[in-house]
Amino acid sequence: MIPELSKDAVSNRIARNVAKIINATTDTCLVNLGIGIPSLVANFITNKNVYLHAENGIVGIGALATEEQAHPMLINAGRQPICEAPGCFYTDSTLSFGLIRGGHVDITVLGALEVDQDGNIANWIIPNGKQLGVGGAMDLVVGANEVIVAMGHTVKGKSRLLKTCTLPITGFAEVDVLVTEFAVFSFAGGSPELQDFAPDITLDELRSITEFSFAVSPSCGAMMV
Amino acid sequence: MIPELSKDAVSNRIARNVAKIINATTDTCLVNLGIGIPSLVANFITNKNVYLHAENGIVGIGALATEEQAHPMLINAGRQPICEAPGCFYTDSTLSFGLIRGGHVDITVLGALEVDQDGNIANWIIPNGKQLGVGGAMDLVVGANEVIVAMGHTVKGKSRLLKTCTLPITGFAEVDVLVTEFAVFSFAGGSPELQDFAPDITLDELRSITEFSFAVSPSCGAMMV
Amino acid sequence: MERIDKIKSAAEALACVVDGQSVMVGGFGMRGTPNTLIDALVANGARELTIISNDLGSPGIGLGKLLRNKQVKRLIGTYYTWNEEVVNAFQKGEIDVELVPQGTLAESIRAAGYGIPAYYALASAGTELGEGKETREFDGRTYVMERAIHADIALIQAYKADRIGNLVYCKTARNFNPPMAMGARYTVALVDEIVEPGELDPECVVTPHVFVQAIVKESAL
Amino acid sequence: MERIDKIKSAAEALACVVDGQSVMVGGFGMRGTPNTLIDALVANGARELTIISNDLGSPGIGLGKLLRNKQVKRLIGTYYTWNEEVVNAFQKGEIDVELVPQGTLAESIRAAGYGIPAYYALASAGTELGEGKETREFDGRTYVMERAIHADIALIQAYKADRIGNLVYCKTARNFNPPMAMGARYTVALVDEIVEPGELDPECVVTPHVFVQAIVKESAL
Repeated sequence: MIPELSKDAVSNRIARNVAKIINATTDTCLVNLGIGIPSLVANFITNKNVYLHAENGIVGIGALATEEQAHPMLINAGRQPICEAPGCFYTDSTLSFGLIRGGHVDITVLGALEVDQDGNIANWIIPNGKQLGVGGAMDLVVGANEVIVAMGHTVKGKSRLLKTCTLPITGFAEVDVLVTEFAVFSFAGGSPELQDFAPDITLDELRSITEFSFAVSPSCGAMMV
Repeated sequence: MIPELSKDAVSNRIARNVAKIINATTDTCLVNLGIGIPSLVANFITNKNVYLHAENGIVGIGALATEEQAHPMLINAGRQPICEAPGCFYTDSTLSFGLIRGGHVDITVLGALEVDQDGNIANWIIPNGKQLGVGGAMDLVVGANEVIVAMGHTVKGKSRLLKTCTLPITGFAEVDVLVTEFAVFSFAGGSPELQDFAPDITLDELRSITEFSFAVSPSCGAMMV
Repeated sequence: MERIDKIKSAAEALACVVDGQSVMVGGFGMRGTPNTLIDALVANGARELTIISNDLGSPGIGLGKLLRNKQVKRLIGTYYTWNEEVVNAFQKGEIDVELVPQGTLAESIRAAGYGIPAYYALASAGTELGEGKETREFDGRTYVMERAIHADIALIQAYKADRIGNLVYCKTARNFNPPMAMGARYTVALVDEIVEPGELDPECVVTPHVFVQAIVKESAL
Repeated sequence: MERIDKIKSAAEALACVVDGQSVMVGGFGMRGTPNTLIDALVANGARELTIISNDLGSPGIGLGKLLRNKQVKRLIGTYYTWNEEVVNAFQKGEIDVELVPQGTLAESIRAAGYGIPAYYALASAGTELGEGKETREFDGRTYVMERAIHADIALIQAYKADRIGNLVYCKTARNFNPPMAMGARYTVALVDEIVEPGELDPECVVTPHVFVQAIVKESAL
């Protein structure tokens, strides 16, 4: 049976598995963390060559700030108070996006509404819905060298992993890795390949909540839970 | 008889008359000073709302530095040591030219090789000569709101104030004011009009060393000497 | 001639704003938003404004006040999800909203300040936001041509000014404030502190005085 | 994993430079020129180089050494009058020289770092330097399209670095160094002093560590 996870459990599980990918990089690595689940990733980074970027103008984010640590003028792109890491620097929106547009951001971690089998991502608008904002998403998907999508597998029981996105597209064939609370997919070959999945779900159950078809990597293993 | 002035006397006379124009401005005024005679203008600025810009990356130039005042890393665009004025700031070449290109420089003072009756200026190359460099001249003539040319009236007895420039053009119809050691011309009407001339030369003598024809302003007066 | 005094009250600094103008307003997620200047703009009452900003604050807070006071005709910005009143007004057709990718917004404002009429960007090419924009290939990828975004007025927030208008910022309150200072004809900076020229480190000035026409000191401080 | 060490000797930092590469070199009028790195490039001996710089120093001094050592194939820059050997070599056809307006040079290098493939500028339109460039009208004025200028390597000079590569500069030695750090794939910074991360004011970092791949400490100091 597919486990019912709390919102926090979903978020933390996704964040930890994204962090695992980032912690495994071996060169200096500039990583942008988007709004929502992606911002939690900051709490799980242990690799000293990873520097965290928020597009509102900081490179060198530490952990999310506690109430005592919070500085009124220091937030991430999701408006959460954050801490400084040593060697951090501040910049304006122009250079912050120059880092993105110029290809200097190695990895971006983004939330999404939908991802489809061609690696298309939709995350900027729900027509006639309550979301009206592109933010930095379109800049990030085309500018960052690697796009990791971090999102809940389903919404109201419906898969967000689709054959074809139904919402307006943010970027075409830009998704490199997709991490949900139940699975990690790579799009390196142009279509989804399962890399890891959660130990509390079976492969058949995973297929039942995933609209797109996917291959299974020969080295497919278990996600961190 | 046309007086023979020393090189220093020519330079200082031109610089003082350019400074007179700049000192008469009534709003805040950002002024770029080019290489050569223009850089001397810094020594004659008394207007507190005038800020001097050098394109190598400073706004807020004080006077030219004495040997004791000179800092090894502080020069103007002509490689001369300069002093800081209070409230100065340093910037890189990008913003320095953003100030120029963006129309934020109110006045630029440039040396030239030739100026013609249409307000064209040539100052970046002598084909097969010893000058090979455009520097910031082309950016300045199109970007600055007002172009003041500061140059010696003649070279080897020949007028530099021509009917038509013979050298490659730096900018077309961009000259607003031309200051030599003998005369100040305005190009506000599209062609040269004498505003002031030196008390040690007659109008006929001035015409004899000036190739282009010029009108004489009804309020024409005496240059500072 | 005496030095021109740029220090003004918020009301004085905004007295020149009239109906139909375009106003850039700094800030991102309520940090670096010049709230005191927004209050003065509400008091000024100018209508039919085009507001260029990252977001529109929250309902009735920050720039959200301008919407409630019916002063807004058009928004150019990146992210309005934080203010559901914007979403509602847009869906009812009460205001125009032009969404721009955030990096494009910053770069287009900077282009205005730097005298660049147009440049090419990848973001939005092929998407709904890129519809109607001229495209061009460079090195095998399709870019959209983006035009500079100018404004009549910029309202920005900074940490410290010197008396002639050099500015420094505080942490992530910097965001859109420096490019906006450059992109408008007339820039008003709200600051926490004013010092004498020479007291800011000339190596650390972020916004040069050239771009600042009026300085307003935060009165509550 | 331990932090990657960017601090190297000049020879180590330049070991990767090979014949035919493009090298941006900071400096203006001998201030901010990374002379120790130029010496290492002379020792490296790579030939057929394209050198992108404001000027070429003076005869036999600064970048002038590379010309004397026959390592230069092509120059892209703004002002060579200070080095008559460049003028002579150009007139004899020994080297190619592409003169670019100074502001265009800075902006095109910055464009490379910012991922902008092309933009429009007024400077040089209608002149000999603008010949062959595509033109376009905006708001009644004719602009030329300028392409980004990329390089394989940038050699820059700064005042202080922290150990991860954040840089600050000294006065007018800043000039082209910050845009060049952004415009090249591999940037080597020569600095007078190296401090620990956190010792530079995060509000005052001019070149972020992201753009710096190797740090060389000035040995004479």
